[in-house]
Order: sequence, then structure tokens, then C-alpha cells
Amino acid sequence: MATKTLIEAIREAMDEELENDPRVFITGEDVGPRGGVFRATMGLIEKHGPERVVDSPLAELSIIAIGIGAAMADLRPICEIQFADFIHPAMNQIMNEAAKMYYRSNGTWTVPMTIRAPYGGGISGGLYHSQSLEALFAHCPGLKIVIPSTPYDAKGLLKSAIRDPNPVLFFEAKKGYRAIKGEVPDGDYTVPIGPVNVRRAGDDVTIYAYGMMAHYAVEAANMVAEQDGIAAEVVDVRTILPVDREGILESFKKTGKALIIYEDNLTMGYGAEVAAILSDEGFEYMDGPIRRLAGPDVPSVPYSHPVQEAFMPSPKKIADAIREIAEY
Amino acid sequence: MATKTLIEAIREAMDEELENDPRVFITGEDVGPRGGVFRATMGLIEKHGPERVVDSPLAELSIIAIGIGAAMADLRPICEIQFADFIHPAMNQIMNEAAKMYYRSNGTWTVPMTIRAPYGGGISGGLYHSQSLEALFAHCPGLKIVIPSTPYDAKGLLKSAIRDPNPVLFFEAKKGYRAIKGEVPDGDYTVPIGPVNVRRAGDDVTIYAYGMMAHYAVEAANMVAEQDGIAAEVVDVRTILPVDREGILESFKKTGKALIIYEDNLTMGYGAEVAAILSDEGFEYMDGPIRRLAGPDVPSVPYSHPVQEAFMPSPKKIADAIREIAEY
Amino acid sequence: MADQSVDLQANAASEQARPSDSLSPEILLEMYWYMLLSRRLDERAWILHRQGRIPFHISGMGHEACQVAAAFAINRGVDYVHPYYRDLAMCLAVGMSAEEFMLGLFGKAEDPSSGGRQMPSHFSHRKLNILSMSSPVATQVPQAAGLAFGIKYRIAQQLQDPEDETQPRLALTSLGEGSTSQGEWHEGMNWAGVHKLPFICLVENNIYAISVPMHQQMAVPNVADRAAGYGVEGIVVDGNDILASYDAMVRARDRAYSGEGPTLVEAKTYRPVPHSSDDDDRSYRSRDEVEEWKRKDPIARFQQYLLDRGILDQNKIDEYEARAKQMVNQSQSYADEAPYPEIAPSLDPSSVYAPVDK
Amino acid sequence: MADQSVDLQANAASEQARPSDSLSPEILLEMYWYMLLSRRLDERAWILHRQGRIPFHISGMGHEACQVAAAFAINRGVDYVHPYYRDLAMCLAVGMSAEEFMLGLFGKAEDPSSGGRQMPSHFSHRKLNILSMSSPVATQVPQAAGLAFGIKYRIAQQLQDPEDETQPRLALTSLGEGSTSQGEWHEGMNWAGVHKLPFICLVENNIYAISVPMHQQMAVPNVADRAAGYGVEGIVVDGNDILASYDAMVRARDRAYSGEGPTLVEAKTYRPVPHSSDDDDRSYRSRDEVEEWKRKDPIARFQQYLLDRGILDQNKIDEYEARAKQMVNQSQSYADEAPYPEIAPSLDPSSVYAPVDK
Ligand SMILES: Cc1ncc(C[n+]2csc(CCOP(=O)(O)OP(=O)(O)O)c2C)c(N)n1
Ligand SMILES: Cc1ncc(C[n+]2csc(CCOP(=O)(O)OP(=O)(O)O)c2C)c(N)n1
Ligand SMILES: [Mg+2]
Ligand SMILES: [Mg+2]
Repeated sequence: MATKTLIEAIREAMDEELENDPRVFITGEDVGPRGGVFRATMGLIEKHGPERVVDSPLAELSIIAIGIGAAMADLRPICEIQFADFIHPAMNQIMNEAAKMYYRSNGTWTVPMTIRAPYGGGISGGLYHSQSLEALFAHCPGLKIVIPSTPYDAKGLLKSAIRDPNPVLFFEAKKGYRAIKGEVPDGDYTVPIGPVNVRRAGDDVTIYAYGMMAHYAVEAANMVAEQDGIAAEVVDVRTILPVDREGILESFKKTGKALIIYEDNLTMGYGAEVAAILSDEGFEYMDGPIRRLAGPDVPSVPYSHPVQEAFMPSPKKIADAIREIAEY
Repeated sequence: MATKTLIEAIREAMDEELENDPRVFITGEDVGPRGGVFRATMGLIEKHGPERVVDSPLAELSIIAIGIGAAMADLRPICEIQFADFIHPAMNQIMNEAAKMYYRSNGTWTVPMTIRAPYGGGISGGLYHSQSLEALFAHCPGLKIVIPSTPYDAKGLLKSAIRDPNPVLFFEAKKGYRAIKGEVPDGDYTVPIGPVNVRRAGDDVTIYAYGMMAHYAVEAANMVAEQDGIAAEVVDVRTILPVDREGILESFKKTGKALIIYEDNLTMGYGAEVAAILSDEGFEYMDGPIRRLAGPDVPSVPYSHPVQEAFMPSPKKIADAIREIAEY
Repeated sequence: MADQSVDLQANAASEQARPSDSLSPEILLEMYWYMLLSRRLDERAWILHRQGRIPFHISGMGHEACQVAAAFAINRGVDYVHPYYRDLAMCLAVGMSAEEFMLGLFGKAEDPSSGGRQMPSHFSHRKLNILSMSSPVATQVPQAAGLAFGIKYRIAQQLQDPEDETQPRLALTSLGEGSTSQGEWHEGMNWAGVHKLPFICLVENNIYAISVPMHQQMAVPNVADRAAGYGVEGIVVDGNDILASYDAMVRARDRAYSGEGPTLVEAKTYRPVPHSSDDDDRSYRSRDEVEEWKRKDPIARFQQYLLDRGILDQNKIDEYEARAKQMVNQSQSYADEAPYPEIAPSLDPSSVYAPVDK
Repeated sequence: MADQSVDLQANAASEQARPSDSLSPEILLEMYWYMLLSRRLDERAWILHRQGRIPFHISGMGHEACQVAAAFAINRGVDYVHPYYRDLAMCLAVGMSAEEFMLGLFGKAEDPSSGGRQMPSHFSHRKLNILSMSSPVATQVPQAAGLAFGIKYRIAQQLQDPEDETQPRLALTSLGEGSTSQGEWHEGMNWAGVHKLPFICLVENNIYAISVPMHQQMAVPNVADRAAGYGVEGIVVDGNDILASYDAMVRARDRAYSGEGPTLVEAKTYRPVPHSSDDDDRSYRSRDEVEEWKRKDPIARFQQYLLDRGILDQNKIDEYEARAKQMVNQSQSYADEAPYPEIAPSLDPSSVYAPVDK
């Protein structure tokens, strides 16, 4: 297997799906000759043509709505939102339309659409090129939400997303586009949307994380293993919605201690749901407070370099939090 | 004191604020001669004139954006969204603009705006006239979110909202507009945005609820007190954001048992945050699993009568849940 | 800008043949029938609401002419139709049955629109290619552009034969004039224009958005004045004149089928009843105005036209009325007695997701 | 529809006096100065980025003429300005200092736009009535309509004397042509038209939205073609001609001040550099095209105009250049050495709320 970066894995998934299914097309801002502002679609217009890789007008609502309409006309749109931060104009189309279509039509119309969006901080993007938006959408039944952390998962999950008959939001850790590398098979395979993935085993504390934070969590777990002999288990919550309640509970039943990591704002972030599940269904296993380590409740992420650094969770901060919990 | 309905209290607050401050104006769809589709603004255009009670075009994004601009021009807009379900087109203006303006301008620009929106189910409104949206916005630092349950609170909190230098989302339980009645003083008074309100004291179980559900919670608490001798404390979380962490913890420290009620979808609903706070900061007081009783994770609320009834939490369901927790 | 729009009625005088000239008496009567059936169902719905037997009704009254004209101009039941809540007559003409409408009113399991999940008149019909609509207005417009984009794409990728009349070859969407204030409308129109899509936007302009009159909605006399700004042809037509409406729609259809691009048809009409069963229109418009418009009723007007030409006579009118009445009664009984949806599956979280193929 | 827009340049030929005719040499030189200063700061920012000393720069190069013209037409520092990220020259002309720009580039505490919270060129200046902008494009347009609504309201409620020149009497907003595809733009324009607001929308049309050319953005040759659909006057102007731009803006300003309503001014211009420091424009446009436009540079053009009229000479040019260089150096050093914002208060959740008066 070849080693590929996160963004290469994503590009490869799209390339292969374009190749395999004539109903698949891409639209979004600058996805054509520019190949996307992050180059995720680089080379695809040259290979598959301008009818299948379509530069959209600068209007996110319409990018999503066109996707919805095209999906109902039996195509398989991949809609790129240039930065997750710019998805808000399309909230109505995503939440009130795409997410509810199957249910509201009593299962007669489906919206097989994938929405890709880079998310997350640490790249000097300031308040509007750094946002994490999974928590917002996680409150919306009818959507699936995927955040891969490894290139392997990225390719396999993106293929599952494109083939899924439901609207799937696929958030990509932009900070990791080139920094995250891993083994990725050439050719076709899928990773199922749904189950969490235990990235590192351990008995003492469970760390829940996804995307960029899953890497930091593994790094932190390795640190505390070496330095403190603490065995932390890292659960990669690569599917945010629908929630894998069993997968989330399983590790906790073993450790009784939980630390949930996300770079999104703390309050009402995804960790709130994980904590709520654990403190109800996992109550009998609880062996300490359920902790969240997340971004502070200010608009994410301030631009100024030192403030940005202080905003973001880091392996070191995670390691400290693990130690505190392990000692409880 | 006179007994007034919820909607009368709301109308009275607006009427008095229009009277007292020439910077206050109202805009929204049908707020003028029609007096609002629920009649919340009835009579106000006749009294205060069409320059201060302004029928807007049918476009929520612009209703909010005009409010933001006018607020920055030192007015005090009250923007009505006809149903909370129609607020999505304005998400970008609310979340990326209004909520972030003060922070992003380093405290130099403020957005003293109030957004009123009727929310909630049980009125045969189907999927798009029944939604509860507090949880979505509760993930957005910079907003204040208020949901009054009594007419007294409604008038006092709405006045606080109108005078607040920050954008305040004011959600009104439409099912209770005429059904909820209570004592409301004539003339000026305010209720501060922030603190929760203990509506009923008890030592055994804490019930967290707001809006229509706060009434059901009190009803249910009275039922179990009478029938089972269970003393349930009802905490009315009338300010959703910023979160009153201390107020939330205080009752729990006494009871160690929590039931959180909301008619919104379960997953990532407001109860998730309450559970997360309790299971972390309140861990040492926990005396049972933290329970949520909420709407199921389907688009709220299906139209068909029996399905609607089954969707909604009811005093009876709440009473059953209290009993289960109390016995734990 | 009004002069920029194509005024078909002015053109009609000077030209030889209008598309509606070639409609056979049978077709004309069918069009009449759908208008009538729609009206009678609609009237019954108001009564059911007044009787407290249904919680809500939103009416298509007064709009029947342009709606039926739109349906008859396209390939009914095949071309995509993404309508709005007033389009009862359009949906009936496209193929929805009286029972199906009534099932929606009562929120029953068999309702083809939503199985009772949505409020009445939130039309959808998979077999007829009627798309599912929500309540937030104008969301259907950019989606319909997406459907039209899909058609163009399918043809270009040879997934569909452009001559195949069993496949949709255009997307028709409709909305009220007030709803064109939404950004959704702007963005949908823009895509349609940029990609020259087989797309028709029918604006049913009844000069009010609930209570808000047009001049508080927009600073132009016609919505069609905005079409040119999108590279879209704009047509203003008397929406209470079914034949004029048909001519406009045929022009729009021909443009769509032949790849000439999108058309906006603005049908000037009126809503002679309150906005919905929750509304009281006395606060915002005079009874005189309403009465004046009632005299322009599109059904009475078409009936007179057909009578004048001997296509219809009193016997036939009576026969149609009797048939309509029977259908209304029958469909009401059927829907009334039909079962409600089952609760457990309706509230099961898995019911929001289409199953994934293995 | 293009012909519907007012073509001021065509008009100018036939008319006697253009507003720019009465600009004194001092004012003309001041305008020149702001264009030059903007350009030199902008160039330095590109260098700082290349040196890895700042993470990001987004440029106003090529747009200086229409921006400075806009600023000089209004009541600078008093009228509301809700700009976009390219408006460095506009903000300087309105009163923002070179230091203030540099502080933003370096993300320092004293940055008046955001105290280092936002990316560079997300302008804001409370004292100058420059509103705070975000990154999502076009959000400023309906907000600017709100500001204009506020002005009209304040005057109507006698909260403000219409003659008081210390108070804002119009709201000017700007954006790129691509950004007009957003629903936000539509809704803002519509309010401005319906309420006849003292509102100016300056569209800086550089024919690309990052890589996307105009014909994939809209199906019309001019954004101004859309103005009439909102009851707004549309003007197309050569945005690289500062005097023509000034004339257009003065017309728009006069309309705003006198209650005649909103105006859209579309300034045709070009961005001779990549979209931002993150962009590489070679994938989407030819070097020939870029070179051709560089020959139309608005500063060189205005310089020639001033030289031709003896308002400027080589000595003065050298003097201006020296002054600009010194300012650029000085402001860079200042900003470089200025302190970063303190971390704790920047991340304190209470910092997102304005304090409530007791
Ligand atoms: C986004 C949104 N906002 C508000 C409403 C409430 N509402 C329903 S219909 C309507 C008026 C629609 O007017 P118009 O578009 O002219 O259509 P008409 O009903 O007159 O046919 C309003 C305000 C809604 N359904 N959706
Ligand atoms: C809502 C939103 N979507 C996408 C972007 C990313 N983006 C930033 S600038 C830009 C292009 C803007 O083009 P145009 O409006 O023509 O202005 P120009 O940069 O050419 O001056 C894009 C796509 C954004 N900032 N906001
Ligand atoms: Mg209307
Ligand atoms: Mg541009």
C-alpha cells in the first residue's frame, strides 16, 4: 500500500467515484480549473470534463439546493463548501430540506448527496476560516455526519458517503490535509458510516475524539503511557451522526472514565451528547467526572497567533487532562 | 395585579418599550395591520405608526440583517420571525454576524437587537410550524437565548432583551400564547436575563425544563407529590444562553437526581449540555443516571394527530419518568 | 423595465395563431373539469375546517386557471413539478386524485404526499414526479433548478435520450410573488440563467403575501421585471385567463424543451379567500377589493368562454357539478375512514434514513 | 438590459459639467496620495507574506481608483461605510492610518478593526463609522441597508437633524461581482429599493471570483443590469478611471442625500495579482490577460492625467513616493513591535457579550 496524505485520499475517492458512476458530479466554488482552494479537486476537471466538475456561482445555498434537486433527479452530487464557515447560508436547504426530504415524503424521495467541507483551526484562519460545525448539524435527524481522521478512513468513508442514499456531511480537517499521512490502498474499498473506531486500546481512561483531535488524542495517549504508565483508549468518533451509542458505551464500560476532545466551542459541542449518553446509560460504570476538553466559548478561532495557539487543544493539554482524570 | 395571557404580556412589553424609547421599532412579516399571525403585535401599528411597526418583505435573512444594521445605527430593533422554523435562512446573519459582531470588533460595535420567534409543537403545525430551535443557537457564543414560561417572566425578560446591548433570541411557546395565564404587573419592571428560576421546591429529584415544558414539569411534579409522595424540584431554565451553570448545579447538589425535559429532538438537545455539566461538575452528587425526556429524533413534529400526541412530552410521561428516577 | 418582459397578450392580437387555438374541445373541457374539481374540493376543505374536522386548510381558490394551464402545457406526470401550497388544481391536473388530496387533509397513512407527516397541501407524489415541498417558502426554486440541471446533465452524459417522452424534460416550479423576496429565489434563478436550464418558474402573483401588499414587498410593478437580470425570459400574463396562461406556459415549455433556457411566467391573479384557515383578511384589505376580484373569477370566466363557443352547455355543467360533488363526497368518506399512520414507525429514529444498499 | 443602466461616461460627453471638474488640485493630489499609499502598503504586505512574517494578505491592488473615488464622494469618516476585504484604499481615504492597517496584518492588540481577532483586511473602525466585516461575502449588504434604514428612521423620528453633517446620512457598502450571487445581496437590494433608502452599493467588478469568471457567475454582462429589478438605479463605470468613478459616486451620493433612493455603482476593474496570498492565478487566467490589464493600471493612469494638467510633476511624485515609503516602513516597525493581545481576556467567554447597563 502506498502512503498518501489526507487530501490525496479524498481526491482519489472522488476520482474513482467519478470514474465508476456517470451520475457522480462535483460542484462548488473554484472546483474546476483552480482545483479547489485546497486543491482537493485538482486535475479532476481535466480528466472528467467541465460538465462533471462544475464551478458554481458564489452562493452556498444554491450549491446545496442544486445538489438536492440533482440528487432527486437520480444523480450523485458532491457539493464542496469552500470552508465549513460558509455553510450557514445553506442551513435552510440542509436542515429543512435535505435532512427532512426522506422523512417528509414518507420515504418516497431520497437525497443521495455528499457535502464536503474543510473545517477546523490552527491555520491562521481567524473567526471565519477555522470553524467546526459538526455539533450544529448533529442536532438534525436525517443527516449523516462523517469526520475521518486517517487517509484510509477518508477514502473509504467518502466513497460510502457518495454511495449513501442519504445526505452526508463530510467534514475534512484542513490542518491535516497535507500533514496527516497514512496507508491507502489503490482502487475500491469502503469504510461503513456508523461505527466508531478504537484507534488505541487502553483500560484506564477513554478518550473520545475525531478528525485532527483524534491524532492529538493518540499522541497524548502515547505520552501518558510512556511518562505516567496510564493506559488510555482512544475512540475515534468518525461518524458523528447517527450516533453510535453502543460503540461509545463499550469502551466506557471498561474504563469508567471519559475525556471528550473537540476543537469546537465547549458549550453544546459534540462532547455534550457523549457526556449525556455516558451519564445516563453508562451511569453504573462511572468512576469519575466526565470531562470535556474543547475550545473556549468564544467565536472560533481568533487570528492573532498566540491567541490561536491558546485556543486550540493540543497533545500536551490533552495529556494533562488525562492525568487529572486518571488520578481521580 | 391583573391576570394576563402569555401573548398579552409579550405585547405589553413591546408596547411599553415602544412608548418609552423612540429607538425601539418592530419589523417582521405581517406585524403591521395584521398584527402578526398570532396577533402579538395587534394594535401596535395603530398606536405607534407604520414607521415603527414595519411590515417586512418575506425574507428572514433581511429581517435580521436590517435589524443588525439598524442596531448598529443605535436603534433597538425587535425582529419577529413568524415561526421559529423559518429562521434558518437567517442563520448566517445570526450566527456569523450578530453573535460575533461585538467580539470580532474587539468590543467596538454592538448589536442591541431582539429576535422574537414562536416555537414548539402540539398545534398541528407539522414539520415546519412546530420546531424548537434553542439547542441549535445555544452552541453559538455571543447570543443570548431566553424562553419564558410565565407571563410575568415573559414581560420582564422581553424588556430586558430589548434593552440588552447584545443580540437576544426570545422564543415564545406558541401553544401557551393563550393557554398560559398569570399575574402581570402593569407598567415597567424587568426580569434579568441569566439566572434560572426554581418554580417548585423539592428534595428528591430535580427537573430541568423551560417554556411549555416547564408547565408540564410543574404539573407532573404535583402529580407525583400527591400520588407518590415524591418531592420534585422544578428548575425553570428560562435563560438558555449564557448557561447558568451554578443555578443548574445548585438544585442537583441537593437531589442528586436529574430529569431534563424538552420537546426538541433528543440528540444534541439542550439537555445534553445540562447532563454534561452535571456529570462533570456535579459528579460527586450523582445519585442515579441523568435522564432526558425529549422529542424523538425525527423531524419535529409530525402532523397526523395521534403521531403528534405521541411525539410530545406530556405531564403523564414526565411523571412516569420522575417515578423511575426517584426509585433508582 | 416592465417593457422588457414579453407581453403575450399584446403580441397575441397582432399574431395569427396562439397555441391555445389548437386545443380541442375535449382538452378544453378537461381543463375546465380540473378547475372545477379543484374548486369544489377546496370549498369542502374550508367546510371541514369550520366543522372542526381538520385542523388546517390552505386554499388554491382563484388561482386555478394559471395552475391548470401550467399543467396542461407540460408533459403531465412526467416532467418534474415542484409546486407550492396553493397548487391543488395543478396537482390534480398532473394526476393527483381527489382521495389523495383528502387523505392529506385528514393526515392519514395513505396520503401520498407525506403519509400524514406534513400539513395538508404540502404536495408530493413520487409516481407523478411531483416533488416534496416544505413550508419555508421558495426553497423549491433552487431545487427545481437542480432538477433541471439534472435533466441537462443526464442528456449530456447520455443517461437519457432527449427524445424520450417517458423521461422528464423540464422542471416547473411555482411560488407566490412575496416568496420571490427570498434569497433562495435569487440563487435558483441565477443558476437557471447561467446554465440555460430547462426550467420554468411560475409566479402566482395574487398581490399579497398574507397581509403584506406588493409595494411593501418589492419596488417594481412586476416580478417578471427581474427575470432579465438573470438572463431569463420574463412573461407577464393574466393568470385568471386560462388560455392566455396556457399560451405563456407553452412558450416557456418550448423554450425549455428546445434548449433556449429558462422562463419566468408571472400570472397576475388574486386570492379571494383568507390566506389560510388561520387567517382573517379583513384587517388588511377591503371587502370592495375582494368583491371586485371575485367578479373576475377564472372558473366563471372560462365557463362563459366555453358556453359562448358552444363547447359547454347547462346540461354538461350540471353533469360536471354532480360528478365533482360525488367525487368530493366519496373522497372525503374514504379519507375520513382511512387509518392514521402507525405511531411507532413514525417516531422511530431510523425512519429518517433511507436504507443503505449492501 | 445593459442600456437600462445609466452610462455616465456617455452622458458626460454631451453634458457640460461633471462633478469631478470642480475638484481642486489639492483634492486631486490627495486622491492620488491615497491611491499611492494604498498601493505601497499593499506591495509591502505581499513582501511580508513572502518573507513568512505574516500568514495572510488579501490585496486591493488595481481597485484603488473606484475605492478612493467612493470615499471622496461621501462624507468621509461620518457616513457609514461597510466595505469588503479589498477596500484598503477606501479605508485609508476614509481615515484609517497606515499603522492601523499594519497592526491588523500582524494581528496585534491595537488593531482597531478587531484587536487581532480577525484576519487582516477585515476592516472596522468605530470612530470612522467603518462597520466591522466578516469573511462570508455579501453579509454586509443587507446590514448596510439596515444602517440606511436606521438613518431614515432617525430622521423621521427626529432623532437626527437631516442637515447635521456630523451624523451619517448614507450607508455605502461594497463587494465583488461574484458576491452578488448570494441571496444576501438580493435581500439587501430589495429592502433598499422598497424603502428608498440612502444606500449605495459599489460593486467592484474584477471579472473573477477567485477563479470563477463572470459568465459562470451570472448570465448578464453587467451586475448593474439587475438594479432596476429592485427599483434601484444602476450605473456602470470604468472603475480604473478615478474621475469617472467619482462622478458616478457623486450622483449616487446626491440621490441618497436628497431622498431619491438607492444606487448601485458597478465599477469595472481588474485584480492584477492573485486573489490572496493563498492563491495562484496561473491555473485560471492567461498571463497575457493579466499583462493587458496591468497596462490599464488606475494609478499610472491618474498620474498621467495629473502630469498632463501640470498638477503633478516628477519632483512631487518623488516626494510622494518618499513619504509613502517612510510611512510604510514606520508603520511596519510600529506594528511589528506592538504587543499581541493578551490571551486570557481574548478567550474569556464573557468577552463575547457587551456588558449590560445596571
Ligand atoms: C421562510 C418562510 N417565512 C414565512 C412563512 C410564512 N408564510 C407562509 S405563506 C406566506 C406568504 C406567502 O406569500 P406569497 O409568496 O405571495 O404567496 P401566496 O400565499 O400569496 O400565494 C408566509 C409569510 C413561510 N412559510 N416560510
Ligand atoms: C459565503 C462565502 N463563500 C465563499 C467564500 C470564499 N471566498 C472569499 S472571496 C471569494 C471570491 C469573491 O469574489 P468577488 O465577489 O468577485 O470579489 P473579488 O474577490 O473578486 O473582489 C470567495 C469564493 C467566502 N468568503 N464567503
Ligand atoms: Mg401572494
Ligand atoms: Mg471579483
